[in-house]
Amino acid sequence: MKKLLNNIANTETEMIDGLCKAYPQYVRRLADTGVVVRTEKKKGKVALISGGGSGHEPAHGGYVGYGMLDAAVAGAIFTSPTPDQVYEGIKAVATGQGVLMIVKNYTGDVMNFEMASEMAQMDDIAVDYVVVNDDVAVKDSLYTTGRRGVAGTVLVHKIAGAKAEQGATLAEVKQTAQKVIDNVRTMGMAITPCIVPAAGKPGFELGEDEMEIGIGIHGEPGTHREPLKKANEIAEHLLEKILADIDYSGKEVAVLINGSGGTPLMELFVINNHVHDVLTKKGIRIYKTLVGNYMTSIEMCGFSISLLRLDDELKELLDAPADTPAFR
Amino acid sequence: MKKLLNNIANTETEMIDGLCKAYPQYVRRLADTGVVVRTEKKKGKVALISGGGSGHEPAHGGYVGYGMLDAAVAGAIFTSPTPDQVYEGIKAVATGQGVLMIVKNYTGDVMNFEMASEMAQMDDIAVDYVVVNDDVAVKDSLYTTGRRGVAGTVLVHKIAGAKAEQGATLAEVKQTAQKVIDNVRTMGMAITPCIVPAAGKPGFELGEDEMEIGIGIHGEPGTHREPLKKANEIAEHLLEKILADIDYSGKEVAVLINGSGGTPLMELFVINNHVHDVLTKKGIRIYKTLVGNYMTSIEMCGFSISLLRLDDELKELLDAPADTPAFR
Amino acid sequence: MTDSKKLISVIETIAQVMHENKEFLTELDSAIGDSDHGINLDRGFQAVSEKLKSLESSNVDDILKAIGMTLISTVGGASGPLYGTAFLKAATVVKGQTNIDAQNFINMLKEAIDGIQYRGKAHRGEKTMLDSLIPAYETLADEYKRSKDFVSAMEKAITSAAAGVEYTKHIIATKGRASYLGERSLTHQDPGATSAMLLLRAILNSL
Amino acid sequence: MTDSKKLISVIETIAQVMHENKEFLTELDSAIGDSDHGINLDRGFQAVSEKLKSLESSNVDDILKAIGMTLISTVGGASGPLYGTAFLKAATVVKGQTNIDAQNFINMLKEAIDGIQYRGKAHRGEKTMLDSLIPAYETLADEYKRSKDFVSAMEKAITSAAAGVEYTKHIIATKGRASYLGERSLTHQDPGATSAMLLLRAILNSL
Ligand SMILES: Nc1ncnc2c1ncn2[C@@H]1O[C@H](COP(=O)(O)OP(=O)(O)O)[C@@H](O)[C@H]1O
Ligand SMILES: Nc1ncnc2c1ncn2[C@@H]1O[C@H](COP(=O)(O)OP(=O)(O)O)[C@@H](O)[C@H]1O
Ligand SMILES: [Mg+2]
Ligand SMILES: [Mg+2]
Ligand SMILES: [Mg+2]
Ligand SMILES: [Mg+2]
Repeated sequence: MKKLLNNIANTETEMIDGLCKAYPQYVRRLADTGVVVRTEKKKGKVALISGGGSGHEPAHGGYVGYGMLDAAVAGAIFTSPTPDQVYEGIKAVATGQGVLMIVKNYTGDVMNFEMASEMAQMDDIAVDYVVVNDDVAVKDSLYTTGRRGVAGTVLVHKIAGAKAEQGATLAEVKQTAQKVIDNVRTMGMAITPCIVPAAGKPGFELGEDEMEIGIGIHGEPGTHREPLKKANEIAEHLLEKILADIDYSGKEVAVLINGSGGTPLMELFVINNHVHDVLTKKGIRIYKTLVGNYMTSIEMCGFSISLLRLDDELKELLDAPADTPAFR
Repeated sequence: MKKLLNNIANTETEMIDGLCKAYPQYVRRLADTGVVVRTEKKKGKVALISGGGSGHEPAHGGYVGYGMLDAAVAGAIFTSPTPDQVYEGIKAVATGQGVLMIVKNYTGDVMNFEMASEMAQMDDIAVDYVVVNDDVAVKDSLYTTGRRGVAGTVLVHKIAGAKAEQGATLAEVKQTAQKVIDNVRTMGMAITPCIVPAAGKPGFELGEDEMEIGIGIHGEPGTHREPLKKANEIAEHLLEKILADIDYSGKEVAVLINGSGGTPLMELFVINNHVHDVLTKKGIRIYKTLVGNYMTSIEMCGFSISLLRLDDELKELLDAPADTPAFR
Repeated sequence: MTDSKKLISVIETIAQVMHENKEFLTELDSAIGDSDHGINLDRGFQAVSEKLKSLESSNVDDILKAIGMTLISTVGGASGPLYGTAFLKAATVVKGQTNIDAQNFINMLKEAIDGIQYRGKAHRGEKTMLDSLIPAYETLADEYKRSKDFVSAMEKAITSAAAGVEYTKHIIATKGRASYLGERSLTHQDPGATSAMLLLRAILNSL
Repeated sequence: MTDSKKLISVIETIAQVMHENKEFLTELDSAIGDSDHGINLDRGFQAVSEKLKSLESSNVDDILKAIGMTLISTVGGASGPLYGTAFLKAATVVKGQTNIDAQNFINMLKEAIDGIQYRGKAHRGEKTMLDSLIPAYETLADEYKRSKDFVSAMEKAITSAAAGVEYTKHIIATKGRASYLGERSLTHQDPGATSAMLLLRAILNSL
């Protein structure tokens, strides 16, 4: 394992401090917690809180700031934060208008955030939540945990954040967040694994010519492995799965080409080049595109494509100003 | 070589098209060239043009837009663009106010940009240039090529761009750009190499426990190799070299913690955490910090630290608005 | 009869077993999860072990409650709230007591399982820790009722737990992170079922 | 006597040699540069080779000029402007001619070197292409003056060029990308000096 770190046990703390020291105009750390909050608490609006395991940087701390989150709670790397941490975050940002939690659909995340909201409700804080489940690599079913929450979460942050900033009620912000969730789909892949520092070795291994299709943002196995193909063919395959899941035809969409952390921008741009052409050919109009490392898996090399079906409300909120360390 | 690409010979083109398709509100490609220009030509100001080999994404095309560059000329990967390409770029953005070229100090870049300016001058376009040479890993000397231009170049783009946007003359913009160059120093390192796609194998090799100190942004060897140390020790060593080169004591500085492309943000934040502490302890005041992949070396894992000594003019220009695909 | 001192030593053994199995459990989790189960539990039980020092003179239910809270606030992931809730629920069985007897323990295990099911909404056969805990509980309750021999009942319970672990190889996960794998979760043994079996075995071994 | 047709076939040979040595030159550049010298020259000479098809009926100076322009606009890096300028300058020696004779060639090589020095501001001993070109030129000029035997003078010139390449292993680079290495550039042979020697040898071999 070759990493630029110090004592591995301190990684999460040093990382959060490094973020807060870089961007003190936006964020600060809640003392003795893994919680990042806005430097100046924003009053008079619904507070948005998200989080999850660390290792997805800049998610989620990088999205705390004007027009997006009020707090991000970071657990150990790839491990959802504990309820007491989330509870601290809720207490720090709660306003009279209530708190909306944006939770990625993992059993651990859902349980820990739920327990935190039970604690907060005992303090009479109005807390509600949405669960993001955009990953079409996983079958959706009432009888299972359902789909994973992956890169589409960033679009939920952006749009729900703009809605909250406009002064909408908790119910309204939740409704808009849920609309994003209902309309966003993502699928990813990887060509090299990531190493959880405390584990010291890759979570999975891939042959020199192999790729994992449908991989999760914690390096969880996807739908299958196959020999590495050309970027365009891979992009087509991922798009196919996304387009098969909900109907985007004739719609305007936002496109997010998300890097897994170790993927050079060069490759993400090459991929976007083809994604754009394929969608255009299918008559799907691209309203806005984001290309970059938004929801990473430490140093994994790979990418995901997210498509968000837009209506006028979502377009306006997507375009609304945001000012955070990682999204402007 | 495991990469997400198509036909390798088309990589540069696909990449530029992928950038322009993602951000059509900012940039477009000059037909049949490797030149990226602002979608709407900005008149009535000095035009700024930069560029170099590809492989440093988001540099330089990602910095074309309001408050930064007017054009970026991309050569083949790690190969400076040819004079005719630069000349096309100059012609496309030239205004009555003249053109300033921001060139990184590599023999090839300097010669190619110089030849282009000779061509443009034959068209009576006023062209001048500055040469960025911020890399303290290399000894500066009148009798050699001198120091390399590395990540500090992005700060030159930002600040000279703001100056030009304010309506300064070519001479003034050049003077400010040169002031940035005189006050910025950088040093980098790497733990894993990068692969030029057309070469198909790494430009250098490092042992499982080795690192290269002082590496260049094309994977050029640095000052020496040594066993991998803790991130904090590495950061201290790089800082020491930077601080030994010019006097930052008692000054305000901008800090750029730049990733080499494959380095996870997690590690860059951990590094910034310590850089901040070391500088603060030395009485150097940090005015602004940037952490991210600004000047990369394809998928190399490593980072550089840049320190820019600030005065009031530079502070104001650094804070001035910029709106480009990769810097806002 | 397990008093507070004995309870603490049992928990110490569990902590040690989790530490010894940190890599093994993480390895299991890497096949169908996210490579952290052993790391999570080790972190949690190290914290528990630290905490125990201040609890020697407490009632058994306070000790169990402290363990539950510590696990909830240090483990994270799916297993943190689940194991934490299990201990919190077990504590309710022995409220105010200074001792745990065999029947208490059986009832505690039942409460723990109910807590896990309330929190995690899973059932037997979904490839989770329940697949070793539920058979272990059933065997323990039946065998103890029949024989009144707690140690031999526990031995049989652990055999059932191990069989439950083995069974998880043959089923598709429908809860937890492994459920994302669908059919690809087959042949792999569930990390949580494994850690639950190890926990029960540690209890037996420290009696 | 080299006419346009012959010149084109000489250049074809050079293009072929650069193609064959693409990996070798890139490898040399990876030690002290950025791993692209062979790729750059191959790209450039493939473009030249493409271009030549339309030049069969041109004067030799127009052919040389076209080669120079093509190299400048396709090679990039340091070697592009340098080799490109070299061909442009060489062209000036044979302005309007349909043939190149031995003395022409010697003068062309001189002009080419001057062009490289004007553009790159380097001198002999700085670990660049000049370290094979200058000794080659000196030997060629001297030997030809003495013997009037062009082929044998070229053979000796190439021996000097090869010695120049060898010499670059023993000096520290002060120009070009290798200069950033300081002392670490020692023991490595310069890619540009090598490609220049290969170019001269290709000329000899195609005479
Ligand atoms: N809903 C659930 N009910 C019961 N046990 C569960 C549930 N979800 C997951 N588990 C157990 O948790 C284990 C994984 O724990 P761990 O790796 O620590 O958490 P995470 O999956 O969040 O990384 C699984 O092996 C499984 O036994
Ligand atoms: N100033 C110079 N004068 C003469 N030759 C030079 C000069 N700088 C570099 N070179 C030659 O160019 C070669 C490198 O060419 P190449 O790798 O194609 O360009 P780059 O260094 O831009 O990648 C060096 O080996 C050296 O021989
Ligand atoms: Mg986990
Ligand atoms: Mg080069
Ligand atoms: Mg896990
Ligand atoms: Mg080179």
